Amino acid sequence: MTPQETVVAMVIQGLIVVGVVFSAFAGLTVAERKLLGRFQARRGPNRAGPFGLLQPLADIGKLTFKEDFIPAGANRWLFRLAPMIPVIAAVAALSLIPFGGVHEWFGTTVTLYGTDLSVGVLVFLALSSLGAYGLILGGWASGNKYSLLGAARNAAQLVSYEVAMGLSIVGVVMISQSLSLVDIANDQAGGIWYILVQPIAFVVFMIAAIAETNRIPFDLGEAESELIAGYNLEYGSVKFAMFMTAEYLSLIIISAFGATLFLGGPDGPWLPGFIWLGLKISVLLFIFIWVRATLPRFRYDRLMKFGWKVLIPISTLNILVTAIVLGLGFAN
Amino acid sequence: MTMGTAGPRSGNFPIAAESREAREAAARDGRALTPTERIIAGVEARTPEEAIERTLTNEMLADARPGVRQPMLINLGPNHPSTHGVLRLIVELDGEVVREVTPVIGYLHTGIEKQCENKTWWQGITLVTRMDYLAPFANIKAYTMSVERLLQMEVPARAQWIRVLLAEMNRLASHLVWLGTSGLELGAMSVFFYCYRERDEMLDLFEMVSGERMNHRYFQVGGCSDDLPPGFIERVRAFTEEMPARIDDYEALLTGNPIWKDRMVGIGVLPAEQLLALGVTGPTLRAAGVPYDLRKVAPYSGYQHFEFDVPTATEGDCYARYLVRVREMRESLRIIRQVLDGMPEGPVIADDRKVVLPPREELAYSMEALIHHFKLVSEGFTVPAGEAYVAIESPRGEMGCYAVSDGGPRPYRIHMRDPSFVNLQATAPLCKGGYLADLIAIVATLDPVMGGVDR
Amino acid sequence: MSDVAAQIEAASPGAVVLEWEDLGELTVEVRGDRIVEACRALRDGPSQYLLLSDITCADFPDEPGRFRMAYHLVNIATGARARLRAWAGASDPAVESVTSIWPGANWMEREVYDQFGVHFHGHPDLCRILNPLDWEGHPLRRDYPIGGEEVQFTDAV
Amino acid sequence: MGVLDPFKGFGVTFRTLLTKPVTIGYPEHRTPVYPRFRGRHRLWRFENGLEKCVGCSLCAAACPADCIRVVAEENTPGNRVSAGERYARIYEINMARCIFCGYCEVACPFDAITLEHSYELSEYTREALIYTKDVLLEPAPKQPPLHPNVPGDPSLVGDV
Repeated sequence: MTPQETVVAMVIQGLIVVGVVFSAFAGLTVAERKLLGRFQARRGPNRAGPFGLLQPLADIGKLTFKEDFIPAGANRWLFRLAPMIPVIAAVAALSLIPFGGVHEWFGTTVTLYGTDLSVGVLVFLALSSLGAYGLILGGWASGNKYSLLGAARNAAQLVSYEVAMGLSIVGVVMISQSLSLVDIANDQAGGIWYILVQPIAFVVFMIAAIAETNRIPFDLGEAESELIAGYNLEYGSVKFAMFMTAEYLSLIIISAFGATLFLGGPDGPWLPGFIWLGLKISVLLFIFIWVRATLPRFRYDRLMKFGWKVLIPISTLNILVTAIVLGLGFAN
Repeated sequence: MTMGTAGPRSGNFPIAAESREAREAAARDGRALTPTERIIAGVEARTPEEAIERTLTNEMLADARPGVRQPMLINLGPNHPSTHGVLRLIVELDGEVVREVTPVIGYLHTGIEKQCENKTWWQGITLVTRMDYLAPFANIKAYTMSVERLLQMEVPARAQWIRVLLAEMNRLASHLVWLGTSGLELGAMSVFFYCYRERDEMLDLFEMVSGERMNHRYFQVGGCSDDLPPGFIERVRAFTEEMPARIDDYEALLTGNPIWKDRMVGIGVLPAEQLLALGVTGPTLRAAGVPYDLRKVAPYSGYQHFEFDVPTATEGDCYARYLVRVREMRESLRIIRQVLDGMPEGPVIADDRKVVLPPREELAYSMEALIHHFKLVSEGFTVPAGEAYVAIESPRGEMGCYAVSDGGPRPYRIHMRDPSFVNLQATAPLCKGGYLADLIAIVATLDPVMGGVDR
Repeated sequence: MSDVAAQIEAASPGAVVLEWEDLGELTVEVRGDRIVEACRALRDGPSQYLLLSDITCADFPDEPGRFRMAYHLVNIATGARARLRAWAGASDPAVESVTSIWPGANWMEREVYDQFGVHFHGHPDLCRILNPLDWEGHPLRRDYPIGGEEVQFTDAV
Repeated sequence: MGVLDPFKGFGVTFRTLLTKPVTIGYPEHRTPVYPRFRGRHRLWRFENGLEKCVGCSLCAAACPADCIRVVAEENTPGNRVSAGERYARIYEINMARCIFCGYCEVACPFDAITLEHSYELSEYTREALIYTKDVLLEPAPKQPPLHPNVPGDPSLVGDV
């Protein structure tokens, strides 16, 4: 392929991925509300379209036509900028997920991933922390005390759980001896998924993932019963929609990340890889929603304690054990 | 960039107005601002002038020297998702630690006590049910019992049993709302929906018996306005049979949940003596180890005939309050079952033509009954002069009604001692030193109902 | 003389004005300036009225004392109750505050102050509670008009 | 208390996921109200078309919300509206104030007013919530009422 062709192919590929993921995001918002409804003995949205399937369209319509205002006490520039940061970070992280391997389709070579960075895992972690800056800045820039408290909580939570998440992944990285997500996925293909050799790391990862995406029981930044909505209290209209988009996108992406690291990524028999990955992501998302339906919210200080005194020691221990096992040569 | 650089803003700021009001009120009486007024006046400065005035009126801020950590004042409510209605808490925060809480109430004040003085005793029933809207049967029960005491009137056995039945169902319904909303406030969403599912069945039953789901006027002076409808007992029995499993479900979701325990155990503890001194009653007091339950201590409407325990705990923390209330739900079911099994036959309202409306069928043929009916409805019955204070155990504690009569057809004075009003005073001592998140848990387990607090 | 009145008399001779029992409720009328001593005697004395269940007031414009305070005390172990009554006086009505004995009296007395205009000497925070801070008048006084909106009907007469 | 206690909640929510929702989709599905339910008021007629209400105002006296206004007038031979001496020339209920306690129904000695089962009473204006007599009253029978004493004599219709 000529360089021009490559660029065109990449643009098309990118558009397809973004399109698919954004429809998945729309689907996820309905699916979550429907599922939560069922978990709670009610129906969930059922007015917009058949079975409420057009609810995301209704939501978008509603949010777009709402008044877009900036509170008088806000820092106007940061207030506008803040909601964009998490969306950009989430979309950027998308390029790292291997949705499948290299395929020969329609006479051309199609790689079902955006980029294969040799330090993909690190970049992913960096991007996912970057998203939290939007929340923190937005909370601060609103000029509202509740938002400020929410932002402060988010900042603290980010620091604690980013470490736990990073450490939980180290075991996987040690086994596959690569920081490239594509390599990690390929290592598991046809072999043993890393969830089987790193179960503790998987649990720690899942907990940290819930914390990273600010969902119950870790939704302290918004905690609607304490801080009303925390960092996004003053946001409305499209800016609020952007925060929501980022939240759900990062939920999907972190599930994809988890599926790649621990569940073999696109690995699976008979069906094409991206379908397998989609199924695995769905399972993880279901778990996230199930947790949300069941658990109450942590208290701020307990959350910190849990992160620093439980998760980090466990994942460190996990690394130690992995290192010993690898050192003794069991892995090969 | 600092916050509040936008300069003076136009418009009406109710809070700024409140600050002025407080100072005016104090000036009129020629006194200094009281602590509560000072906090209300200083809570939020919206304009530079306001900020200067705030500094003048608020000693705490006037004392703020450079380097001294200033608390952050936040206004929780009157419209806030977890303040149970229109409770406003002005919270001084040091980081996330609560230094001081000042509850401000009165946003739902409707002057029910004043209105009662201008209605007949009979019409008063419809007013008092609306106070504590989660326990309407307790409200009317206290009211009608105090009027009955002034009249020295005997209530037939069946009416007493029906009252016990509905009061206990009401306790169950009220605790369900408490459990659901508390769960929601601490982030446990599902339990809220489960509790409301069951509570709705209770409201259905209330509708079946009284015609209204919430603000019943079913208890009348002398008994109940109607007999139980056919099929009611069977429905309630079916309900009591499935309810224990439902309570097991709530407990499965919460009791053993480590996060739930984390939020509740050891949070909001006051020793029993202090709670008593604050006048706190009900499950909050019982969770601190004082078995003060009027159904046992001073049995009324035949509670002495039923076998039930008064659940208590010794810890006095939020978790103990939670456990006590959940166990109370089971005890209420036990009482309901006993009432259903032993419901006596007989009239449901006393036969006292000077007070109770004559039976409807008599209006068709008895001139005397018709005259009584006209007199009772248009003028109301008279109550001998005197005063009576009757207290019953509402879901939230001691619900008292102090009725003063001057011998006329209207109450001279009705005062309702609402447990929420008194219990709410414990908020500040319970919350001090805890985290903001604890405040939510504490207010949730105090279970105030603002309709009752403000009356 | 009942136990309750005797205990008050022992603690503060001359405090009891009247006492009687009606409808099964014991009422002791004490002098307005002795209410704190009476309450303390009943709380600490053998009758053990540990819980102050209620403080309220009723307005009798034709009486010389006008504002009649009612304190309802209860013994939480036996359920025994007693009502203390005291007149606050027609002009400049005031009684002693019992917040030093029961901190829980705080809001109850604020409510009485708000609704009746009775002052409580020694109350730490005597301001309006149910009505807005700048409310004028005391709504539960008998001479305060009930007011309200006229009920709307069609113009047909 | 067991080791599994922290996880029991997951079982409860999962079990609920498999059960039928309890929500009632309101405008399409409605639960019937109970016989004692008190909703919209209605004024009744006798079978012969005469109004039951005799304008005694007992309902207005009983109403704790003072939301009933009755102005009575004498029946005349030329205009016989009710069965009694007088009838309600004006009968109005301000539904915005009504608390549905049903005291009017209890007060009425002639069963002229009852609270029926309809509960969808929202309106866009306050004025529309003031129900006048023609809104409240049961529609008159299609056939003009016949003279009670002379069945079937059309010449006496309207001159009772």
